[in-house]
Order: sequence, then structure tokens, then C-alpha cells
Amino acid sequence: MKKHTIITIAILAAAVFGACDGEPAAPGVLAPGNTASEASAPAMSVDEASAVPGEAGFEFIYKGNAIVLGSKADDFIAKAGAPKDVFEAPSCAFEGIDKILYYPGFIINTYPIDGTDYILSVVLGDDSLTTPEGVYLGMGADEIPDVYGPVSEKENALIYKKGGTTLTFITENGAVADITYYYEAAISVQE
Amino acid sequence: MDKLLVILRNLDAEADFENCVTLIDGGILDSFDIISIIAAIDEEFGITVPAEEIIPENFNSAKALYEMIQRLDEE
Amino acid sequence: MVFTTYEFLILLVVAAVLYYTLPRSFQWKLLLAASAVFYAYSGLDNLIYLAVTIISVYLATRRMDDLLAEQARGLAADIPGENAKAYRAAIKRRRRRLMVLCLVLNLGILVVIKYTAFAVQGADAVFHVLAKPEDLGFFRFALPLGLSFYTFQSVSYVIDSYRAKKAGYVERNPFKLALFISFFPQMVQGPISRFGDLKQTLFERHAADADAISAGALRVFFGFFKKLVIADRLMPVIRALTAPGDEFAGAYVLLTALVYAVTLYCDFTGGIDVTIGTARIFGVKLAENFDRPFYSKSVAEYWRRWHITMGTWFRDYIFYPLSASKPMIRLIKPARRLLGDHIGKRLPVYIATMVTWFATGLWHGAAWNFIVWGVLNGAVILISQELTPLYGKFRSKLRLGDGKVYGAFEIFRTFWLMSLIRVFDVYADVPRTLRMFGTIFTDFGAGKLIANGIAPLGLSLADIVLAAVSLAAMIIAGAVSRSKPGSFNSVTFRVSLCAVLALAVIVFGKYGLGYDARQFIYNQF
Amino acid sequence: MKIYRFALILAGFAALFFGLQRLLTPKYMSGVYDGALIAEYYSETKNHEVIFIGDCEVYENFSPMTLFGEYGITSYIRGGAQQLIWQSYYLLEDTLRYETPEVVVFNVLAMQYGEPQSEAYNRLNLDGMTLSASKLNAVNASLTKGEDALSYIFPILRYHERWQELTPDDLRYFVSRKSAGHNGYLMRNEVKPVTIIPDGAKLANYDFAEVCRVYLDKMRVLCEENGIDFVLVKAPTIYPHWYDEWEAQIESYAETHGLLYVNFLEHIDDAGIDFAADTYDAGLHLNCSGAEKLSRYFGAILTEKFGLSDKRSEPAAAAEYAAKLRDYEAMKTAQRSEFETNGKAVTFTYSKS
Repeated sequence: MKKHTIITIAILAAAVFGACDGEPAAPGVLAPGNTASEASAPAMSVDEASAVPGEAGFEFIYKGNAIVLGSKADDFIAKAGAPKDVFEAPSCAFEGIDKILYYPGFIINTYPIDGTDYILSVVLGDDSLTTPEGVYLGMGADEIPDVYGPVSEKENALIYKKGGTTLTFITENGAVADITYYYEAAISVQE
Repeated sequence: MDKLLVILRNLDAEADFENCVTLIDGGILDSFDIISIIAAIDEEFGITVPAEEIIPENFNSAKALYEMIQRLDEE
Repeated sequence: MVFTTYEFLILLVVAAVLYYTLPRSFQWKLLLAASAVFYAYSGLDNLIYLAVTIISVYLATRRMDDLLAEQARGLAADIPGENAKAYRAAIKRRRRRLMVLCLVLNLGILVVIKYTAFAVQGADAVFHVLAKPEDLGFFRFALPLGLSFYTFQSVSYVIDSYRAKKAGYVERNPFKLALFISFFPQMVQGPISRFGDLKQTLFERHAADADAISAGALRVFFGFFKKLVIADRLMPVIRALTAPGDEFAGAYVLLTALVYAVTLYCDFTGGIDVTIGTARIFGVKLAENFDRPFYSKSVAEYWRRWHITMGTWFRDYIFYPLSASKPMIRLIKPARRLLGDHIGKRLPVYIATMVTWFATGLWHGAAWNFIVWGVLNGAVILISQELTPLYGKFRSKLRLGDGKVYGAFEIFRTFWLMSLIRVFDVYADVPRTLRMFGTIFTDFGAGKLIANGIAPLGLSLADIVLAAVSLAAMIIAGAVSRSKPGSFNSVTFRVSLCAVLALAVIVFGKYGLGYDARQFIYNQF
Repeated sequence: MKIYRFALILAGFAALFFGLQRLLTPKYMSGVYDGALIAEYYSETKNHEVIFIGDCEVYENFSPMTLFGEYGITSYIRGGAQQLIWQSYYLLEDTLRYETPEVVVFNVLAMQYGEPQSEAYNRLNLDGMTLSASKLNAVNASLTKGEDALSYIFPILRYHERWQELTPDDLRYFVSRKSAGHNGYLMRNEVKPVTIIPDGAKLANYDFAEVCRVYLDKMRVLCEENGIDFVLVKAPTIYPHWYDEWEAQIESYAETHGLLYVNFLEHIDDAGIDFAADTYDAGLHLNCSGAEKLSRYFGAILTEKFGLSDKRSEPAAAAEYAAKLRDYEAMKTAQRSEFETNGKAVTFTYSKS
């Protein structure tokens, strides 16, 4: 029985591969052997290079809850509770509404995609709050590089970039005047 | 010439090599046969057939093949 | 420059108007100017590579031609006396050295630019050559437009010049040669023309002939229609179905193969239609590159109908020289003794076929999935070659005969065989492709395919209906033009059809801001 | 192939091409009305004493009907959603091809945008313009990544994808469109009181971009060359925040060039604006009653400073504006009753009587 099945399989395989080739000679050309080539296109197999860098971005922690930039605002609200106040800022012509969520000592700006609000930036408002790495409003500007490392100082702002987010310290006469966490990737989304 | 016919005949017994003139165009000889003929020519006549000679005019009939062999022999 | 841009259309119209208004002696010069503009548009630094190729080919072939003339003079004056053979061999050796030098330079450029990164990657995988992965970027060169095409076309010209028996084959006017190598329509994706075929139609003077121009224009618009309305519309489906993650198993793999076959056909033949149509507008006849490939009854026949000029190039410049070469022929005698008469005799063809197909795969892209694709094609062809006799018995025993039904089965089988092999292009890498093939048997999930409907395809119903209608129109147009050849001959009808196709492309084409994949799949070469 | 046959086919192609273009181009007759404003200017009689240019802070906060009703000032607003400063300049250039007003008013909020913002806003400002050198310059100055100028000359090259999303509006307004603006003013009658006034986050750099200063100068010079009084204004809105550092730069610019600059944020009480009733989106834009108050206040300044004549006595202007005022009042009452009954105004377009 075994021998028999092997033969049938072989024949079946032959049927599949057996592109019986009666060698019809193409007109006026030597009996075409079997070399030609197909220009199949390599387009698809290129991996989409712009995968989001794996490295995690900057995060501000409020009462133990991390505010993940670019994540859904509702997720944070569910954990940390509703904001004191919400200011809605419809953009000039289109329906999308940017919102400002007011929390004690800081605000969260959101931007909408198809009706869901995502966190765009977090701005610290008073000196009682510190970044997870320990920087607070009014702190000496020169102390920041040894907390976050060297950075190119542009006029009066120190900007750190990590994992698609930026952390900006605006300094006025040597002291930190503003701390903003900003979701870089949002720019391409918003356009 | 008959040595050539012997080579051709043991490739394909039935084909009428004496007077058929469309060995290639008629699809009687395929690329396998062509290479075998070149190998046989190399063996029997000691002549190597360069790639540029593999054109229908030379391989379409036994006579054309023979003429090619003679031409290559003089060069 | 890319075919589907406004710049190309403007260049085409301006060049065509000048072509038929300037005195005819300027015509080929105008084509050269247009080609220079076309090529410069893709980046001036690319011009350097093209210039190096043109100059090296010109110098080498002219010198080879001089040597032939010198040989003819020498023999005529009977200088070498009786050792004419040695004299002729010496000349041949000098010409051969020139050819080899020129080929090494030009093919060298191609290999260095296209494969260094791949080679280094391979070396790194084995010997950890690279300090850190990003260093690979250093070896990645920007690919000049049409590098593979004009290099292969130049190589064929150099070899043909070497093979020429008498002087005078070679083009001594460097600018005419430059036009042959860089004639703009064929820069992007071929066809790869032979100097012998193209010389006459390219350089001769063309009167303004409404028939040629309207036929050319119609073919250009038809090419754009296939490319922008059908191929680019279906592209997202392939991207969706080959996205990472295995939810698209089984039946979806077959669907991917089918959609990719159609998309690639429309994209590639569309591009070639634009190329041949554009040349036709200037009265230049380029070789056809496709001949209804999906009607092939065998894999080997398929390769004689799909990208014909590429096939003949590999056959004339790699397969035959290799299989007819001395070492290969010398192999036969020992092979016969060891492997028996049947295989021994065919050994050179086996080796030559696999080498040719390896080269073809590698030519398509510096990646393993292309090499596997190429080798697989070679293997399938060899196997089918060997099984032909067995296959004949199988058919006669079952008395299938050569009826229509059996022909249809062959066409169906060849189409699916080729479509599945072609799928190596679209999945990220070889292991994934093989895993996907496996799912056809392990998790076919036809029910899933039907249940999910069109959602996973990434296309709206309107798009799918439009693609289907356009495909039908394309197939009907092809059938009508074959069955009733005269139907497309009236110039008025052609011009009206151009207008209709133009509107169809403007409205239904996938181009512009909302859609940026305007690149022809093909021209990453 | 006869030439006339070829010409016939070409004509057929052109007719279909422009017909399809008209069909596929957005009509802005429902949903986003802002896109209809720019084009409406061209069918107006060009005899305006005052021309407003700028973003939604002009076309939502000033009412030309009030200016005429109460002072006889003829005016028109050539405003567009988030109109950038160079777009305002080229719109002014475009307007001067038709008429030369006495006064040109520019809202300075756009000074904060030094580069093109988004394709959507570009389209709202530029598609409405008729083809001209000014339009081409405006387009080239505004292109964002991926945009190309040709699709502004032939909009079908951009909107051809809409073949899948055609709405009844595309057919209804294929031939002619209704009007959305009242001399460029987009009327809104809903009420949504201000609850919070967000304070501006600190900026790293408060200086206006160089390109903004360049185009501000170009506007000023263009006005001087045409004997037009160039007036700068800042509309009374609580968001986006108008920084003091910005205010200082505008004030010094107005001073050095002897221009009138009115920051209505400092005159909210003088104009009698009540942020509980005079805004439809909690302070970002005034509603109709707010705009009328602001226009009444601004009309007095304009008449006093620039001695604009009272056109209500001229029969032609009086008749023309009588019809406009009828349409204006009709829409106002319609929107207000719709807002009262179901909390949302619906009538935003009207057919000119």
C-alpha cells in the first residue's frame, strides 16, 4: 500500500510542477531555453522605517499616576479623577475641539482625533510640583544640566528630547519659569 | 557530414535531419539538444562553438550546422 | 523624474512639439536633450554615473572597432603572411581585454552601488564586521535612476560590438551612443533594447504622422489608466494583507497572491505602455515587453511572455555563453560516466539555468527573498523540463489529450504557480513567506475570509467596484484589439479615447496629496 | 484627421474637465461655511470705503451691516479661517485690482504664525480667489509639505478623490451657490458664556517671525502707495492668549509708522461687550450681538479719525444695502429662534434678495 501512495503523490506533484513544455519556438528566435526573468517588484518588502522609537518618553507623575503623552485623556482621568475645570477651544473652522484640563497646580492640553481626546502637553503651574527627576519652578537653571544631562541652550529655554516627547524648561533671569512636557509626534497628527 | 548526422540521430531518432530546415523554428531542437550538439561537436571535431554562433541560421538544418563547423574550423 | 508627475507630461508635450517643428536633422539631438533633462531631474549627481558609463562604453567600443579595421587592413595587405590565424587571435585577445575592462567597470558600478550594503550585512551577520547596526547606512548608496537598465543595455552593446565580425557595427558618434543608452522613456523600467534593433528607428528622421502620434498617445494614456486607476488603487490591499501579524492566514495568502498578480501586471505593463507609447509619439519603435503572460501554459512559456527583453538579455549574455563555454562542455564526459548519460548530457544546462536564475533574483534586489525567488523559478523550470516525458505518459494514459479543457487547466496552474512564487516579494522576509505558505494548508479559514468581507482589505466598496470595472474594461479592450485589430485604427477614435482615459485618470486616479505612492512599483532600480 | 474634429474633441474634454471640477470641488454650503467667504466678494459692487483682512477674528467679530446701518460706512471683510499674514497681503493686492478703499483694517493675531500651518486652512483661504498673480504668489508662500501649486490652479487635481463622497449639496450648488457671509461677516447667534480665561503658557521666544514683519511692512507700503489709511486692530477674544510682549511690538510698530492701532481687549467695557451674552463659544469669537456692539464702537472711531462719508444718503448705496439689511435681519431672527427652540442655529446660508 505504501509504495502505491508514494507513486500517486509523485504523479500529483508532477501534475503541479509538470508544466509540460512543448517548447513552442518563439518566432525567429533560437528555441528559447528556460532563461528569462521576471521583474517582480521589491516594493512591498521594505519595512516601514518610521516605527515609533522604542524608547519611552518623558512622563509627569501626579499622585502616583503617570501622565503618558499621546495617550487617551480619558485613561488618565479615570485614574486621577476629573479635572477641576475644562476649557474648550474649537479650532477656527473645523469641528475638532482642543481642550485644556485644569488640575491642581498644572494643566493638560488635549487634541482630538475622530472624537477621542489625546494628551498633547502638560504645563506645570506652581512650585509645589516637581518633575519625577526633581526639578521644580524657581529652581536654579544651572542645576538642570546635572539632572537631565547636557543640552544646547537656545536663548532662554532648555529642551530635552526623548522617545517622541520633549521636556522644555523656560528660564527667566537664571530661574526655571515654566516646565512643559510636549508630545512631539502629535504635530504630524494634528496637521 | 555523416559524422554530424550520427550525432543528431542519437539525440532524436525519428526527426528527419537530412532535409528538415526548421529544426529550431519547428521546435524540434530545444536548448538541451543545442548544448548537447555543441558538446558533441567539441568532442568529435575539436571545435568550440562560441555563444554568438547559437543563432537560428546556424542550427535550423544539418547542412547549416555543417557549414558553421567548417567556417569555425578555418578561423 | 517619475512617469506619473506633471513634469513628465510637460517634458513630453514640449519635446513632441519641438520634435515635429524643428528641422528633422535636430530630432535625435532633441531626444538626447530631453533625456538629459529627464535624467537631471532625478538628481544631478546621478548624471555622473551615467556619464561614466557612456564615456567608457564609447571609448572601448570605438577602440574595438578600430582594431577590427586594422585587422581587415592587415589581412588584405597580407602582412601576417602564413600565421594569419595567430595574427587574428592576437587582435581578438586585445579586443577581448578591452571588452572585459569595460564590463568590469560598468558592472562594477552596478554591484558596488546596489549590493555593498547587502554584502556587508551578510558579512556582519557572519563576522560581526559592523561596530553598530546603523553603520550599515554608510554602505547604502542612493540608487541612480534606471542604473540596472542602462547598465544592462550598455553591456549588451559592448558584447555585441565584440562579437561583431566586421568593422562598422559600432556607433562612432558619441552623442548618438549617449542617446541610445539614455533614451528617456526606457530609463525607468526598460525595455532593454539591443543596439542593432534600436539604431535605425532611433536615429532616423520621422515625419509627423498622425497615426503614430495618436497610437502612441493612446498607449500612454492607457498606461496611466492601468497604473493610476487600477494598480495604485489595489496597492493598499497588499500592504494591508501583508502587514505584520498573522491574522491574514490561509485563504488570505491566496488572495494576496491574486491581488498582487493583478496589481503588478497593471503597474508594470502600465509603465511599459507609457514607455512604448512615448517612444511611438516620436516615431521610435521599442521592443514589446509583454505578450499576455497570464495565458501561458507553462512556467517556461510564462518567462517568454513577461518582461521579454529582460529574458532574452539573460539568455543571450549569461545562459548561452555559460552553457556553451569550454569548461562547461568539458564537464559532460565525466558527468556522463558518474551520473549516467541522461543527466550527464544535461548538466551544463542545469548549472547554467540555476546560475542565470540566481543572477536574475539578485538583480531584482539585494535581499534574500529575491534570491530565493530567482532560484525557485529556476528549479521549477528544470523540474518541469524533466517531467515533460513522464507528464506526456500521464496525459496519454488518462486520455486527456490536448483539448481546450486541458489547456485551461495548464493556464490556471501556471498562473497560480507564478503568483505564489511572486509572493516572495511582498512578505517581509523568506521565513515569513514560507510560514504564510504553510497556513494555506494548516489554517485555510475560507469562512473567515467571507465573514470578514472587505473590511480587512483597506479599500472602500466604491474603490473595489471601480477597480473591478476598470479591470474588466482593460481586459475587454485587450480582447477587442486582438480579435478585431482594425477597431482602434481610426485616429479620431483614438483621440477621443485619449480624452476619455485622461478624464478617467484625473478623476479616478490615485495621485496627489491624498495618495503619495505614485512611484511605479518598479523603479527602485 | 481634420483639425476641426480634433478641436471638437478638445472642446468636449475641456467642458467635461471643468464640469467635473465644479462638481468635485467642495461647496462649503453646509458644515464648514468659512470656505465660501472669499469667493463671494467678486460678485459684489466694488465701492467699499473700508476693507477688513485677517482671520476669523475679523470675519466673526465685525459686522459691515451695522457699520452701514449706523454710520453709512460701506465695508467688506476678506477674511479666511486662520488666514496667514502673507495671505492677507495678497488678498489686499487682489482687492486693489477692483477698488481702492479709504481704510484697510488688519487683525494682528496672525503675526504669531511664521510658517504655513495646514493644507486645510490654505484651501479655505486660497481656493476662493480667482486666478491671478496675487493668488499664485499667495499659494507659493503657503504650500505645506506635499502640496503642489498646480492643484490650486486646477482644484480637481486635489479634490478628485471626492467622487466617492459626493453629497446632494454638490449637485444642488453645482450651478450657483447661496451666500454665507454678509459682506464677509459670518453670522453666529448662539450664546455660550465665558467661564474660564486661560492664561498664556510661557514662550521661549516672543519675537514675531521675520517673514511676518516683512509682510506687515509690505501691507503698510501698499496702502501708502494707494493713499489708503492702514489700521491695525486686535479683536477682543480671550483665547488664544495675546501676550503683552506681542502687544508691545505692535504698539511700537504702529507708533514708528504713525498708524492707528486699536486693541479692543482694552476697550471691552467701552464697547459694552458682555462675555456672558456676546460670545457663541465661551470667548473665542463674538456672536452677532457682540459683533454689532464692537462695530458700533469701531464705526465711531473710523468716522471721527478718517472722516468717512455717510453713504446712507446716496440713493444707490441706500437701495443696495436696504436689500442686504433685509437678508441680514431675516437670518438673525431665524438663527435666534432656532437657537431658542432647539439650542442650535441651523440657517447659515441665504439667497440674496
